[in-house]
Amino acid sequence: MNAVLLSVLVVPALGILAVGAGAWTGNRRLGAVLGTVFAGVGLFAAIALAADHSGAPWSRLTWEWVPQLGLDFDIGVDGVSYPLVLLSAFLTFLCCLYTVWKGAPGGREDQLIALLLATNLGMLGVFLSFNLVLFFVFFEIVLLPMFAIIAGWGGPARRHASVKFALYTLMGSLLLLVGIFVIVTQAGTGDIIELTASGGGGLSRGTQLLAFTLLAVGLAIKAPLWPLHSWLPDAHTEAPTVGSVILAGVLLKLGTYGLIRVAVGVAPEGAEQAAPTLAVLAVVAIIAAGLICLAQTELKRLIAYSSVGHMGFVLLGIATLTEAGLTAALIGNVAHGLITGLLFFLAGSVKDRAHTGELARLGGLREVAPGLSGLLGFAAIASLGLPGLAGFWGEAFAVYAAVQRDQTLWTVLAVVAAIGAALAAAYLLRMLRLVTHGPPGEAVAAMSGTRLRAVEVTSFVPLAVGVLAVGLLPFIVQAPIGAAVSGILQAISR
Amino acid sequence: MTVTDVLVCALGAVSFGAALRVVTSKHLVRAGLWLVVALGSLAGVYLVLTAELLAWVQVLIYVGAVVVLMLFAVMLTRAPIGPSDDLDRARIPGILIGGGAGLGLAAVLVDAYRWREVALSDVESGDAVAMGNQVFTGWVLPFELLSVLLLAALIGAIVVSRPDVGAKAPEEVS
Amino acid sequence: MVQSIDHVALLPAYLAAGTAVLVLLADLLLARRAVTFAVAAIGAAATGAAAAWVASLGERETFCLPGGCSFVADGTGAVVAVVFSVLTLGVIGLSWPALRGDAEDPGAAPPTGEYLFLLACSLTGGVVLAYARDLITIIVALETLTLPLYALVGLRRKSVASAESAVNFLVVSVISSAVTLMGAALLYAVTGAVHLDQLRHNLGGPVTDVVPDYDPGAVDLPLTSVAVILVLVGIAFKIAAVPFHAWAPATYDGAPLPVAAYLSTASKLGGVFALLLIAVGGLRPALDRSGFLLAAVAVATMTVGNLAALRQTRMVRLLAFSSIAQAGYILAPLGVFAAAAGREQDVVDAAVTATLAYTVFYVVLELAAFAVVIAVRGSRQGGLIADYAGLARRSPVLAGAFVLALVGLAGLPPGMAGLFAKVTVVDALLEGEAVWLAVVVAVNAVIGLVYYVRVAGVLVRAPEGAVAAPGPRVPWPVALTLGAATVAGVVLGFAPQLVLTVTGG
Amino acid sequence: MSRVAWALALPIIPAVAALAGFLVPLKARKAAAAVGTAGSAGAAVVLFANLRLGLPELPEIEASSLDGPVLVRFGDVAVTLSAGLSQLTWWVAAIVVLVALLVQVFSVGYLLKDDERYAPYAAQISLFTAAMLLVVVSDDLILLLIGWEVMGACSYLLIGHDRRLPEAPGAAVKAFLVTRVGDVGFLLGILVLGFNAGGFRYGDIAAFMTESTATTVFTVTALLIMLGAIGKSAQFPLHTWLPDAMAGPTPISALIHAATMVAAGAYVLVRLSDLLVKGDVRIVLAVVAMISMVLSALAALASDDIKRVLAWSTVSQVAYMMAAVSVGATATAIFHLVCHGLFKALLFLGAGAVIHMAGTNSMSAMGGLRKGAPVTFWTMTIGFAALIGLPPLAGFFSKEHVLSAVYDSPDGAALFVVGLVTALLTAAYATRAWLRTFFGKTRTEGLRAHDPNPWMLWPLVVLALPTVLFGLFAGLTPLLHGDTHPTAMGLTMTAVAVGIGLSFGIWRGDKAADPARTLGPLRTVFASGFHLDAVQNTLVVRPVLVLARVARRVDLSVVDGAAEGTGRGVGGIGRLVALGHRAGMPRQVVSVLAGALVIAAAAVVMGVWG
Amino acid sequence: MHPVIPYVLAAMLFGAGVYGVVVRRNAVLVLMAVELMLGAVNLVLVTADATLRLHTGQTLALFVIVIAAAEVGLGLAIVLQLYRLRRSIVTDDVGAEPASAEGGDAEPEKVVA
Repeated sequence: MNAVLLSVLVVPALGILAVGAGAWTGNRRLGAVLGTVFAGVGLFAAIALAADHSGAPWSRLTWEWVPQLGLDFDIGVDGVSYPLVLLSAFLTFLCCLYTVWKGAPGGREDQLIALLLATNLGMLGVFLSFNLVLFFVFFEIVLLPMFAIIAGWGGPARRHASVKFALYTLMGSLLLLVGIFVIVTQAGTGDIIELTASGGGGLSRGTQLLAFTLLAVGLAIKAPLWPLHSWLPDAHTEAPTVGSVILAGVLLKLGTYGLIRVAVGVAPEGAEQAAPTLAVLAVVAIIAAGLICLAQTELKRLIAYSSVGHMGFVLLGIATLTEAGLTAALIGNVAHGLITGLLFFLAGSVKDRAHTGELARLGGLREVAPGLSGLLGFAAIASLGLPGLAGFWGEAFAVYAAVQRDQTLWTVLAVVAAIGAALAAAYLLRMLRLVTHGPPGEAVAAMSGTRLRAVEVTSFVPLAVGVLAVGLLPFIVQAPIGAAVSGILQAISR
Repeated sequence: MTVTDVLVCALGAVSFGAALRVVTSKHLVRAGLWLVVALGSLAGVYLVLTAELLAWVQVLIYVGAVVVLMLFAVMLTRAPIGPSDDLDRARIPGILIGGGAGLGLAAVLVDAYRWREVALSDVESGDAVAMGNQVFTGWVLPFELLSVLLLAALIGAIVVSRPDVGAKAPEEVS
Repeated sequence: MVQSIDHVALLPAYLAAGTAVLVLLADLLLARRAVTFAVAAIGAAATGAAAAWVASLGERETFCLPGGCSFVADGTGAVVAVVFSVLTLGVIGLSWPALRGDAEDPGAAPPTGEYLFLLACSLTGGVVLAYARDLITIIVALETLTLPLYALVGLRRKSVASAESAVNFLVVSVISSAVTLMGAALLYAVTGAVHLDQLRHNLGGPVTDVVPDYDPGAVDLPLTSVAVILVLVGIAFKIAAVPFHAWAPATYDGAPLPVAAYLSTASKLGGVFALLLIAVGGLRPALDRSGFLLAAVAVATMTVGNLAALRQTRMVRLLAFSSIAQAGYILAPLGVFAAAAGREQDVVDAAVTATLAYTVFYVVLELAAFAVVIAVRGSRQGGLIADYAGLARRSPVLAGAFVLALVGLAGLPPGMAGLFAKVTVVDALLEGEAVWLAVVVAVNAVIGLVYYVRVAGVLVRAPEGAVAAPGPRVPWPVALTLGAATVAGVVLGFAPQLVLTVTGG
Repeated sequence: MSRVAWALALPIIPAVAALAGFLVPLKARKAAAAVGTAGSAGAAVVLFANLRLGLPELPEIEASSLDGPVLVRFGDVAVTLSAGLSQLTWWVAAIVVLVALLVQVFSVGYLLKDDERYAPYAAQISLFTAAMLLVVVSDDLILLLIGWEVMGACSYLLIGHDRRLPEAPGAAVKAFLVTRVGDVGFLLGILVLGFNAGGFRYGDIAAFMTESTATTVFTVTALLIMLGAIGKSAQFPLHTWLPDAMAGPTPISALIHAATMVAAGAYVLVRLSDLLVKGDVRIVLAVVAMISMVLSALAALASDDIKRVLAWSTVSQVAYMMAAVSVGATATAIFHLVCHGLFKALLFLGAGAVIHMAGTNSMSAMGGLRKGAPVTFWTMTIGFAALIGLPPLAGFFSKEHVLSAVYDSPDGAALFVVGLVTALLTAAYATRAWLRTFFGKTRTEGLRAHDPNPWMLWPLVVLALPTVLFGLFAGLTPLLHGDTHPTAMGLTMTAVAVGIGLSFGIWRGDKAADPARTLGPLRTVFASGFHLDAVQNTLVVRPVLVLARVARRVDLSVVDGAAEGTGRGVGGIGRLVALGHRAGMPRQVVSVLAGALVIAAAAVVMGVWG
Repeated sequence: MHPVIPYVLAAMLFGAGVYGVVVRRNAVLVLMAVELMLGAVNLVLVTADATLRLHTGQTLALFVIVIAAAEVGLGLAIVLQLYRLRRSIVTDDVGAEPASAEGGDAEPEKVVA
C-alpha cells in the first residue's frame, strides 16, 4: 500500500523527467506523449489508493526528513483527502491528454505538460501531507509551475495576470507558513494527525486564534475568499484552457482543503472563535460574486467570479464547523472541480473558435454548434446548483449546516446564502441566454469547425459523467469522507 | 585638578584645536600639517597617561610616515598650494552629525565616569617591555595576522598604483 | 605566561596564509597563469579540507589568557571556515574569465598573481575570523578580510568605474571600521574585557570596580548601549545592512564580477559570523535591552533592499540590492532578542542556527547566480538586465541554472534551498514569538518575488529583433563552479538537514 | 423488487429515455421521438405495475413507511431514496404519464418535420416526465426537490426551445428565475424542517409534528414551503412567469405549464397539508388563492392570445386547488388537479392544432374555424365546457367539490364568494375564447380550417374521452371525496350561466368584434395582468441589475483597486527608494554616520526608559 | 587623574573627525579626518588602560595604528589611481549610479586607454 502511496507522488515526477528526456533527445513530441502516459499512470495509482480503505488513515508513510524544522516526509491518505487526490490526478490527466492531442497555443506542448505534472505533484503532495511543514512545502511547489503556465501560454495580458497570481498566492502561502510555525514551535510537532487528535496540541486559545487567523488568511487567498479574490479573475481570464481547468478544478481546493485539514484540524479552538467572521465573509463572497457575475461581460471572467461564489459556499460549510458542513464543503470541492473544470474547457473551446469571450459578441451558439452549446448548457445548469447534479449537494447542505447551527446569525447567513444561490441561477442563465440563445452573434457566425472534436469529446465527457454521477450518487464522494470528518471535528464539542 | 589633568587639558586643547583646523582649513597642505600637530599633541596625552610606547609609535608612524604619505598624495594629485574654496560641502549635515557624535559621546562618557579620580602613580607604564610582553604572550595571533594584512596592503598598493605590474605580454592573450 | 600554541588547530589559517605566499611565488617564478590559478585553487581547497579535518578532531583551543581563548576550533567555526574556503575556491573559479581578460584590451585585466594573492589574504582573514573569539582578533581578522578587497575592487585598471568603486568602498569601509573601533574601545573601557566569554560575563555584572560610587551595572549604562551599537555598525556595514548598505550596489557594479561575487558571498558570510560572535557571544546581556533595534534594522534592510531592487536596470545592482534584502532576512532571527523578556537558551540557539543556516543557503544560491552572470558575460561587466533577454533560447542550461538560483533566492520551489532558508528563519522567529517580524519577512518575500520573476521573465523573452545568437562559451572553471553551486543548491534543497545539523552544532 | 424500487422505476424509466435521447444524433429525429414515446409508455407500464402492488389506503396522505437506501449522509442527517405511491398520488402520476405520452405523440405531428433540434426536445420532455414523476413518488423532500428543480430546468429549456420567437429565451430565463425565488424559500423550508425533524422523509416530518410543539418552526417552514409552491404553481405574486412561458411550443405548454408542473405546487402542499394546519398558515394560502384566481380570470378575459388565455386560466384553476388545500380538502384538490390536467392538456393541444392551422396565436386572426376542423372543434368544445364546469364533464365535478368544500368550511365565506365570481369569469372568458376561435367569420384572408394530421388528432380524441367520462366514473376512485353541497352547487351553476350568458350576449351584438371590448379602458390593464410585470421589473429586477453593476464597479475599483493600488504603490515607493540610491558616496557616508548616531541615540533612550 | 577629561577629549576629536568625513570633498582630506577618528579611538583605549590598570587597550591601539597605516597606504594608492584615471579626487559623484544606466550594453564609463 505504501508503494502505491509513494507512487502517486513519484509518477508525476517521473513524468517530468520523461518530458525532460524527450527535450534532451530533441524528440519533444515523444516527451509530451510520455508525460501524458505518466499522468495516466498517476491516475491509476490514485485510483489504486482506494484499494485498502479500512484503516484510519487508509495508509501512511513516514520518513524523518528535517527534524530541526519539524519536517517529516509524512504522507498518507484518508477519506478527507482521497476525493481530492483523485480529482487532481483525473483533471491533470485530462488536461495532459487535451494538450498532447489538441496542441497548445504557441506550441511547446511538452513543457506545458511538464508544468501540469509539476503542478499536479504539488497538489497531490498537499492533499497527501500529514505534516504541517511538508504541507507548506508542497503548497509552495504549486505556485511557480502555475505561474509559468499562465505566463507562458496565456492571453494578451498574461504577464500582469501571472505576476498578480504569483504575488497574491505567495503572500497567502507565507502567511500560511507563519501560521504553521506558530503551531509547530508551540506544540513542538508538525504531525497533523497528532495535533488534530490532541485538539491543537494543547495550545492556548489565544495562540490558536492567532494561528487560525494566519492560516485562514493564507488559505483564503488560495480559496479564494472575498475580498482576497481579485487575483482570480485576471488569472483565469488570461490562463490557457488547461491552466484555467487546473486552477479552478484543483488549485482553489488547496485552500479549502487546507482550511479543513490544517486550520480547523490543528487549531480547533481558534477556528471556533473565528468561524463567524469566516462565515460572514463567505456569504458576502456568495452575494458579491453573484452580483458581479450578473454584470460581467466576459465569459471566462464570469466563470472565474462564479468560482468565488461557489467557493463561498464551501467556505460557509467549513465555517459551520459541523460534520454536515465539512462534508458539504468536501463534496462541494469535488463538484466545483468537475463542473468548473468542464465550464473552463467549454469556454476555452468557445474562445478557440470564436476568438473572443465577449458575451456581447457571442450568441446563438446552439444554432451553430449544438454539441458545444448543449454541454455548455449542461455545465451551466450544473453550476447553478441544480439538484440532481453535482453542485447541489455541497451548496444546499452548506446552507443546511448553517441552519443547523440554530442561531440568529447563522440563520441569517443561511438565508442570504440561499438567495445567493438564486443569484447564481440568474447570472448563469443570463450567460446561457447571451451565448447559446438567439440569432448567431458575429463571432459565432464566423466560427470554424463547429463540431466537437474527438479530443474535446474525450476530455469533456468524463467530466460531464462525473458531474452526473456525483449529482445522482453523492455517496460515492461522501462515503469515504464519512468518519474522517468527525475525526477532524472531535476537538470541537458541539 | 591634578597636574596630569592640567597637562591633559592643555595638550588636549592643542590637539582639538589642531583637529578642528584639519577639518576646516582651506589649504590642503596646511590641513596635513595641522594633522601633525593634532596627532603629535595626542601622543603627548598618551605619554601623560603612561602609554609610553604608544606615544612614540604614534609620533613615528603618524607624524613620520602617514602624514608624509598624505602630503605626497596631495602633491601627486596636483592640489593647489594656496587656499581653495571648493574643499567643503554644505556644513550643516557635518555640524549636525559631527557635533551630535562628539557631544553625544561626551555626554554618555560624562554620565559614566562623572568626576571619578584615578591615581596614575601605581599604573604600570606601557613601555616597550610591557607592551612586548603583552603582544607576545596574549596577542601573537592578531600580530601575525597583521603581517598578512600589511603584506596585502603593500602588494595591493603596488598593483593598484602601477598599471604595468602584471600586465600581460601580447602573446599570452589567447 | 607563555602561551602554548596548538599548531594543529591553526592549520587552516597557516594553509590560507601559505596559499597567499605560494601564489605570489608561483606567479613570480613560473609566471604561468594556469599554474598560479591552480596553486590558489588547491590552496583554498586545502584550507577547507584542513578546517574540516580539524573539526573532526574535536574542539581545540589555543592562545588562551585568563579571560578566555582567542582561538577556538569548534564546530561552528569549522563550518564557517569550510564554507568560506569553498566560497573562495568558487570565486577563484569564477575569476578565470576576468583574469584572462578581454582579447581586445589585455592590459585592462587584473594581474593574476596579485589578484589571487589578495584573494588568499582575504581568505586568511576569513579563516581566522571563523575561529577568533576575542574582540581584538575579530577586528584584525575582519580588517584582513576586507583590506585586500579595496585593491581587488579597483583592479579593473583602466576603468574609472572600478577606481571609483574602490574609493567608494575604501572610504565607507574605513569610516565604518573607525566607528567599530570606537565602539570596541568604549566596550573595553566599560568592561575591561576583550574576550567574548569574559565580555559577556562582565556585561552581566556591575561596571568594573573603577566606579565604586556609581554602580548601575554595566548593561544599564548608556555608554554601554552606545558602545554596543557602535561595534555593530561596522559589522552591519560588512553585511550591507540598512542604513550602512549604500556602498554595496555602487561597489558591486564597478568591481570585477568575481570580486562582486566574493563581496556578496564570502565577505558577507564573514560579516554575519562576526555579528553572531559579537552580538550573541559577547554582547547578549546588552542586546536584551536594545535588541529591538536589531529587529528594526533587519526590517529596514529587507524592505529597502527589496523596494530598491524593484526598479533596477543593471543586473549587478539588482543582485546587490537583492543581497541587501537577503541580509535583512539573515538579521531577522537576531531580532528575536527583542521578542520577549525571558529569552531562553533554545530560542537563542534557534536564532543563531537560523542565521547561520540562512547564510549558508543564501551564499550557495548567490554564488550560483553570480556564476551564471559570469558565464554569460565572460570578462565583461554585468550589464543591463535587458541584455539577458532570450538567454533561455540561446542557452537553456544557463537560463535554467539562473532561474533556479533566482527562484531559490526568492524562496520558492524548485529552489528548495531558498525555501528551506525562509522556513528556517520563520521557524526561528516564531520560536521567539516574533509573529510580527515573521509577517514582515513574509511581506518582503512577496515584494522580492516581483523582481526575481521579472528577471526570469526577461530570460525567456525573445531579444528584440536579434536572431538568437549561439550561447556563450563557458570556460571550464566557471562551468565547474556553476555546476557545483547549482548541484549544492539542489542537494541542500532536498537535504536541508545537512546545513541545519552542522550549523545547529 | 420492493415497493420503493417499483415506485422509483417510475421516474427512472423516462430518465433513462431522456439520457438515451440526449445521445441520439440530431439527425435521427424519428429515433428520438420513438425513444421519448417509449420512455413515457414504459412509465405507463410501471404505473400499472405499481397498482398491482396494492397501494396504501385513502384518503390519508400516507406518512410513508417506505424507507429507501441512504443516498448521502451529512452528519447526523441523511437523504434517502424513499419513494412510494398511495392511491391518491397514483392518480397524479397517472395524469402525468398520460399527458406526457400524448404530448410525445402530438409533438411528432407538431414539430418533428421542421425542427432540427427535435432530438433534445423529445429528450427534455422525457427528462421532465421523469422529474415530475419523481416529485410525485418521492417520500423524501430532498429527493422531491431534485425532481422539483429538474422540472424547472426542463421548463426553462423547453420554453426557450423555439428559435423563431425572439422573446423565448427571455421568457425561459424569467420562468426559471421567478420560480427560483420561490425555491429559495422552498429549499430553506425543507432544510429547516429536515434539521428539526432529523430527516427529510414525510415520515420524519409527521413524527416531528406529532412530537413537537415548536409552533414557530411550523409556521416558518410552512410559509417557506408555501413560497416554493406559489412560485412553481404560478400563484400571486409569483405568477408573472407563466403567461410569458407560452413562448414555448404548445405541447410543452400543455404538459408542463398546464397539466403537471404548475400543479406540482398544489401537490406538495397537499402532501404537507398537516404542516399548514400546524403552522396555522392556511389563511395565507387562501388569500393567495383568492387574489390569484380573480386576477388571472380577469386577465384571461382580456387576452387576445389564445395561449395566454389558457395560461391565465391555468393560474386561476390552480388557485382553486390551492383554495381546496387551504380548507383542508386535500383529496378534492388532487381531484381537481387530475381533472384540470385532463381538460387543460386537451385545451392546449387543441390550441396547438388551432395555432398550427392558423399560423398565429392571436384570436383576432381566427374565427369560423369550426367548419373545416370538426374534430378540433368538438374536442376543444369539450375542453372549454369542462373548464367552465358544465355537467357532466370532469371539470364540473371537481369544481363543484372544491366550491362545496370551501362552502362547508367554517372560515370559507370570502373564499367561496371569490370562487363564485371566478366561476362566473371563467365561464365568460371560456365562452369568449370558444366563440372567437370557432365562430363567426374567418378574420384572416385565405385561412382554411382543417383538422391536423393523425399524430396530433388522436391525442385530442384520447384526452377528450376521459374529460367527458372521468367525472362520471370518479366515484370509483378515491378522489371523489366528500359531498357536493346543493346550495353551493346552485350558486355555482347560476354564476356559470350568467358568465356564459354575458359573453354570448355581447358577442351576439357584433360577431366580428371581441366581447372584451366592453371592458373599455380596463381591458389593457387586465390583459397586461394588472401591470404586475412592470411592478416586478421596477421593484426587483432593475434594482438587482443596478446593484450588480455597482458591485462590479466596487469590486474593480475598491477590492481589486486596493490590490492593484498596493502593487503600484509599492512600485512607486521602490522607484523613490531606487532614486535615493543613485546618489554617490557622500550620501553613503552621511547615511552610515547618521544611521549610527540615530541608532545609538535610540539605544540610549531605550536603555534609559525601556 | 580624572579619566573623564581624556574621554571627553576623545569624544570631541571623534566628533571633529566625523565632521571632516562628512564635509570634506577631497578624498585625501577624508582620509585625514578618519585618522582623527582613529586617534580618538586610541585615546579611549589608552585612558581605559590607565583606569583599568591593564595593557590590553594599548595593544589594541598599537594594532589600530598598524591597521590605519595599512589603510592609508592602500587607500592613497587607490585615490591616486582614481586621480590618474579622471584627474580629480573630488568624491561627490563617486558611487553615483551612472546616468547612462538606461542605455545599451556598453559600459557606462569611459575607458582610458
